[in-house]
Amino acid sequence: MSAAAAQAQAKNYLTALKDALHEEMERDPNLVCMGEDIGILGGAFGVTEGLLDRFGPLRVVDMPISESAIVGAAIGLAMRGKRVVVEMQFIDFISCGFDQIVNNAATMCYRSAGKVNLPIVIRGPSGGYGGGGPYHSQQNEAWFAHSPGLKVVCPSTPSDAKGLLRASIRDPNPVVFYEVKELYRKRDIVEEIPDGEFLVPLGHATIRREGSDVTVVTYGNMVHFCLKAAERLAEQDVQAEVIDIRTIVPLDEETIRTSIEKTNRVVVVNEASRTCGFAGELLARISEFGFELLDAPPVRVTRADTPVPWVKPLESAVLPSVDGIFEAAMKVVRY
Amino acid sequence: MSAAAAQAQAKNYLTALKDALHEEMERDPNLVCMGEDIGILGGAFGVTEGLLDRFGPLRVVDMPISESAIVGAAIGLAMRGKRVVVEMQFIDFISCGFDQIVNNAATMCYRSAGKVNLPIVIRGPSGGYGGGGPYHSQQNEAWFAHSPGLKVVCPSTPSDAKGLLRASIRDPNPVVFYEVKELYRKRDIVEEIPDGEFLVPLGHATIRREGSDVTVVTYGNMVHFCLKAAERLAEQDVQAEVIDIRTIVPLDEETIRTSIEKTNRVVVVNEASRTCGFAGELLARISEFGFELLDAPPVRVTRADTPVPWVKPLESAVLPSVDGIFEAAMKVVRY
Amino acid sequence: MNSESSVVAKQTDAVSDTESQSLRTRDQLAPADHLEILRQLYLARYFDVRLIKEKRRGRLRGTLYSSHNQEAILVGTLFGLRPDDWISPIHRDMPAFFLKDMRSGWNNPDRKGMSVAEVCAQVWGKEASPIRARDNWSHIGSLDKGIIYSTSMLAATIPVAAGVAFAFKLDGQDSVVLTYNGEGATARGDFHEGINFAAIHKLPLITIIENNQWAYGTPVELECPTEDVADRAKGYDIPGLIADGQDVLDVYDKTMWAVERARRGRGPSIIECKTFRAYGHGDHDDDRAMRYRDAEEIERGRSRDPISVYKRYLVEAQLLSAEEADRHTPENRDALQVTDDDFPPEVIAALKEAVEFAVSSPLPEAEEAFRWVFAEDAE
Amino acid sequence: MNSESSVVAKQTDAVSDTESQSLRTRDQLAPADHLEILRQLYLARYFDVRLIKEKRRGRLRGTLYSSHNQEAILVGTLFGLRPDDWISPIHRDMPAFFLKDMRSGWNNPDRKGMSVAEVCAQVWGKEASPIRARDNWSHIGSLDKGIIYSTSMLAATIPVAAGVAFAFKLDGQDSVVLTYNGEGATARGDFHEGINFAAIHKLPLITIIENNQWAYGTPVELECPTEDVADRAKGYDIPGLIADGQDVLDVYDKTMWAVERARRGRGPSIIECKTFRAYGHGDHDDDRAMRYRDAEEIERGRSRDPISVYKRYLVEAQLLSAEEADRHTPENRDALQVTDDDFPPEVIAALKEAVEFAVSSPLPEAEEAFRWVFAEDAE
Ligand SMILES: Cc1ncc(C[n+]2csc(CCOP(=O)(O)OP(=O)(O)O)c2C)c(N)n1
Ligand SMILES: Cc1ncc(C[n+]2csc(CCOP(=O)(O)OP(=O)(O)O)c2C)c(N)n1
Ligand SMILES: [Mg+2]
Ligand SMILES: [Mg+2]
Repeated sequence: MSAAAAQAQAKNYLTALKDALHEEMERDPNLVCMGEDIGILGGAFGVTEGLLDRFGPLRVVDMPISESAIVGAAIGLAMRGKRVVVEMQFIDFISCGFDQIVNNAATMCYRSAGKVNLPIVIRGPSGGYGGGGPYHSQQNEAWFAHSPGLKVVCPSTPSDAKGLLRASIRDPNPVVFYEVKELYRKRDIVEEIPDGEFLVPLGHATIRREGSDVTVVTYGNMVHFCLKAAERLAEQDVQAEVIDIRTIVPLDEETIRTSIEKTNRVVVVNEASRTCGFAGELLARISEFGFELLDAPPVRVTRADTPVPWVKPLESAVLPSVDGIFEAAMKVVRY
Repeated sequence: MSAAAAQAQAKNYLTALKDALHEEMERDPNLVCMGEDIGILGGAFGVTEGLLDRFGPLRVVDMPISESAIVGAAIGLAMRGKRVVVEMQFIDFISCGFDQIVNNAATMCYRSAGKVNLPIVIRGPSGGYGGGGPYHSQQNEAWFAHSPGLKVVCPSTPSDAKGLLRASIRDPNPVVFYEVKELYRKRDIVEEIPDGEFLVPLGHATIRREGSDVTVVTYGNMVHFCLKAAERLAEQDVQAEVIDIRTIVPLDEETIRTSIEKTNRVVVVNEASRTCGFAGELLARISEFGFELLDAPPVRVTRADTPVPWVKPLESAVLPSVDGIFEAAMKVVRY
Repeated sequence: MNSESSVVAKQTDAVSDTESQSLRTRDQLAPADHLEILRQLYLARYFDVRLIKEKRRGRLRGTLYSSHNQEAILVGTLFGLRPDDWISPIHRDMPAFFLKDMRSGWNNPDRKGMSVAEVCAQVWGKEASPIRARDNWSHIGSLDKGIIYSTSMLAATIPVAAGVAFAFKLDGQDSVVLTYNGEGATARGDFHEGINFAAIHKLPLITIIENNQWAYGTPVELECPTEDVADRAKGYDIPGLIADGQDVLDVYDKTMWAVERARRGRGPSIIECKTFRAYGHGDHDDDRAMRYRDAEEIERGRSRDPISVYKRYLVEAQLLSAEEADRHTPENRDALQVTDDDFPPEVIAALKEAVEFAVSSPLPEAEEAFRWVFAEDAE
Repeated sequence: MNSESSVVAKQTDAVSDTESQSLRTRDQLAPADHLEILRQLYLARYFDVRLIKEKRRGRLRGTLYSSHNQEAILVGTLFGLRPDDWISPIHRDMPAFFLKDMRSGWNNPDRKGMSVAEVCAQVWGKEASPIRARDNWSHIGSLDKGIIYSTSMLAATIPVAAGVAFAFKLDGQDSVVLTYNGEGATARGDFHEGINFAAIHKLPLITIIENNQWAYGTPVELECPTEDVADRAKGYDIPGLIADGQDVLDVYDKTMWAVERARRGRGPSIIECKTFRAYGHGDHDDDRAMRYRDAEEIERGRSRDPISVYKRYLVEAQLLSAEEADRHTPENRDALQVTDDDFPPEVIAALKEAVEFAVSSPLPEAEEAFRWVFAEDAE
């Protein structure tokens, strides 16, 4: 297959991530990947497939089941000039490496007065809807958004997955990178991704759908839910503008503000549990800067304040739905 | 000293906590205390002083430096019908027991469909202003407010310290209990505390100062900052109503709403870093229910989005100040 | 000890050093006990075979972590426990939930183990599950029956089990706690923190390591630096026993030795049961597992089926006739090749009833999803 | 080995088993080396004495975790390192930051250790601190000088050190990493996870355990179940050496043995240095420590001052005359009783200059507080 043909191939979200890793590993001999089952197995979902064969066991390290040591070791490697991509087999297990992330990696630049940069990406599959239960469904980015010194990223499309992962790898700061596992192999979002130095810079939102009646701010899997809700809203002659923030930290407030200046109404949608989730932070910021702009109370659609239960009827009950987003937007528009 | 005399004695915040532990240990033979240096030493700050001598090493357990095992063991004891008070030597070290708290203790009731209750209190000294640096100054309650299944408490006075700790110990749910170490021995807040079955129920805010011009919502050490700011506001003829929420989860929204109905203006003050802190959650809720009530944008005063640096000038720069609260309130009032 | 058990000849120092207590509790087993053990092995195997088939047919949600070929560990560790002892099984141990205290009667409603029906209700995700199917597969428990509820986080249950063991000590009770883990989980901080605490206080905590050579796609050499995983015990000065995980009686003997020691207040032990994972890590991994492990390794690993190892012992010891041994032969065969004819009728009956119950039970109601975040007084 | 070192006679198995390499690297030390070691012991002691006094006078913020009586561990472990080796000291190891690579010349600006002035600037909380005093006391580091920045979380630096060691392996470099921890910190999960990983990959990581018998107010028996803390090594099948922490040359010999082994790719070691904490956990604990430890224990613990132990050796080995040995005698005395007269002039000069620099340096500016949350390109 020629390069041009490869270029033209439509990629799913997972392949986009895999390509990003292969290309960055190729490009930067100082890049190391670490995690459980990433080498011999190629990763629980296959994101790291093929890396071990290509780059060997010193750059693709099958780590023991030791999330804390994995992050800690990544810090040590970064101190010796390496860049490191760490895989959490499920992002839920990040709780086992929590201290190393929030108290060590996150604060290192600050504590060293800028002398130590830790270019570490901690990535892993996240999110519900797959029937994974409390420990295979989390969207726990708020913990890290609340830990100064970390960047937090969550792509919603294959090209963003690739472009944001590459940008995260090249960023000098630790990044927690949420991959949406429900999107890994989703057919209807496959995309042709430009070849070459394709990067999506951190801190830039994108507008997934333009509209004038209500601004819907979201990210990750919820982007697709919101787009579906927007279609249904359009049937009711309500034009929703759907903003995909793409990076949670740093946040592109400007794009949100500009949109609200136009629509004067806002709904925030996020999959995490409600209290102290990032939806709340968005609402707080919008109410700070947008007091004069809003014609209706801002509304958030989130998971209920519960764990994610296993059986389907319960899981569906607590997670956001297209219906719920539709209704929230209608409420805001009708206010 | 007679019982009546003891009753009349003014207690500081620390003694109030110590009394609560002694009285509850005496009252409930199923109560166990665990933590590092809580027995032989009596606790880094002395909160557990005297417990080992009175109740012996099977109920007052000097644990190895193993925060994860401490919380885990507390879960096991609770499964066998014990109540457990766990001390984190500094609340900052709670990160090392994070997984056991958020993924095990917090969710147990839910996962067992209500069959397993875990009456565990995880308590420890928190907060800045003491020059403790990044790891002895944290106010990290938002992580736990974002973890469904945990109650979160932070008293600001000796009587609340005692009454809330007793209520937390008797609560059937896991509670993360933030003690403000700067208040432990603060002279000007000592109080006479009623004897006997004195409890402060969780989920009830209190109004520390009445006022009609602006509502200030806060908790913990910030209550005292806000009261000082309120005095200065009064000099400017601005009457601030200062609400001490006392428990972060569950939140007494009613008291906040009633106050805002009166003042139509609000400032939220919290010591934690800004993004995804509990101040943001308060702002989100207020903007949800209070859209029609507010005559000015809600404002939050928080720590900057940085770790807490060690040297004094830097520490002061990032933490909230009375000045900052005063100015925020003036801005809201003048809007 | 037959020649197949030579793997266990080497024991860590702490064992030989500590006490002279018998390592052959099996000698006290009555002939009926042996037949019961065999029945339990059949039941565990049949349960797994059935789930594999159901899963293939798309009738079950979630991941099946097959216990195939590892059944002797569960039956051998559980058979000698008292009803008041506690356990904490992991993902690969589904049969443990009903095998616990099964000796008190398969259908005895008061026994301190779950019924097969309850376990099936959980697997099928039904309201009748002990946890109303709020969490998946092996994350069930029961305070009444002495079964600790686990999370997914590997080894996180060890400190919890140590806490239960501490409560036994505090209450002056001589019950013990058995906690199960794969060899991979021994790398986690919680493994260390929990066992260290238990060793300091000589708590009655026995950690069963099911060393099936692989942690998902990672071989044991990349999880553990010692020759045997049991060697981890040396770091705590506690016994580290090695059992032939394919030999139910060897597992039984070693367990009983550690249990009796723990009851007498002598503290925790680790028992490494050497075994081999017959299939993929989970059913989703069955195909890939054939690639990251080579065929010969799999062949070798599966070559000592715990049912046939035990049958051979029984026949040699004249506890079973060769004819009886050959009546039902699910052993040494792939799950998909085995049929109902390969199991004794009482085993089939027990599971059939349970599955029927599970299948016909209702799902939990959606409204339940909002309950029990916090304790409800009304309960 | 003099009689005082009898404590080290017992070594864990792994040592005798593994190699025949010399345990007496000291024999290669030149007479000048010995005098340098003595000077470094004096300097470490003088630094601590000075800080204790400054702290008492209220001139310093934060907590002083005195290294008094434990200096031989720092000097003995650091003396034989190469400039390209890395270290990670903990709270009680403040002198380690300037003792590293001090052999390259106390005032050599290119040496791979911090200057005494830099360390003092940190203690005094000044802008000239290597981290501009953004975190407290021992949380300084330097990538140039091979010093890992730690957090407060005990043992959390072990995985980081293992990562540095992995980088050495990856880069084909034979440098080593020395990580320091108290005996109490060995209970933490990170201790296990970090060493387990290092042992699996045979990384050049040497964990020095300063066993001073107490972790704050908790005795070692409640932190560690084994007779010796070094026994933890057995759980990883790595050498667990025991050194007499009061005997700088014993510490030096054991360290060099482990270092050489690590350089040859043979993997990590643990070295337990038996010592005793002379004062409270931190200076705030000095009074209480007299109550939770009894007077006799303290007396016994302090009875073998590392300076006098070393002097006796030097005199016996005729490397120092009795007269020279008696010229400066800060040893065996309470910090507050010791004066400048008790130290050699070069030691006093080194510290005097550093303290003057620190005292006269400016504080960081408040505006800095908002910088460096994230990497700044301009830097
Ligand atoms: C803390 C944590 N990290 C990662 C995982 C993902 N995970 C589930 S099972 C498994 C492998 C377990 O191997 P082992 O302990 O040997 O048990 P086995 O499956 O072989 O029985 C992994 C990595 C997890 N459940 N928990
Ligand atoms: C994870 C964690 N838990 C608790 C503490 C509080 N703490 C600081 S020093 C200390 C005792 C340390 O004892 P040890 O490791 O023996 O070192 P030593 O102080 O005796 O040199 C404790 C409990 C901490 N720093 N980190
Ligand atoms: Mg395994
Ligand atoms: Mg110590």
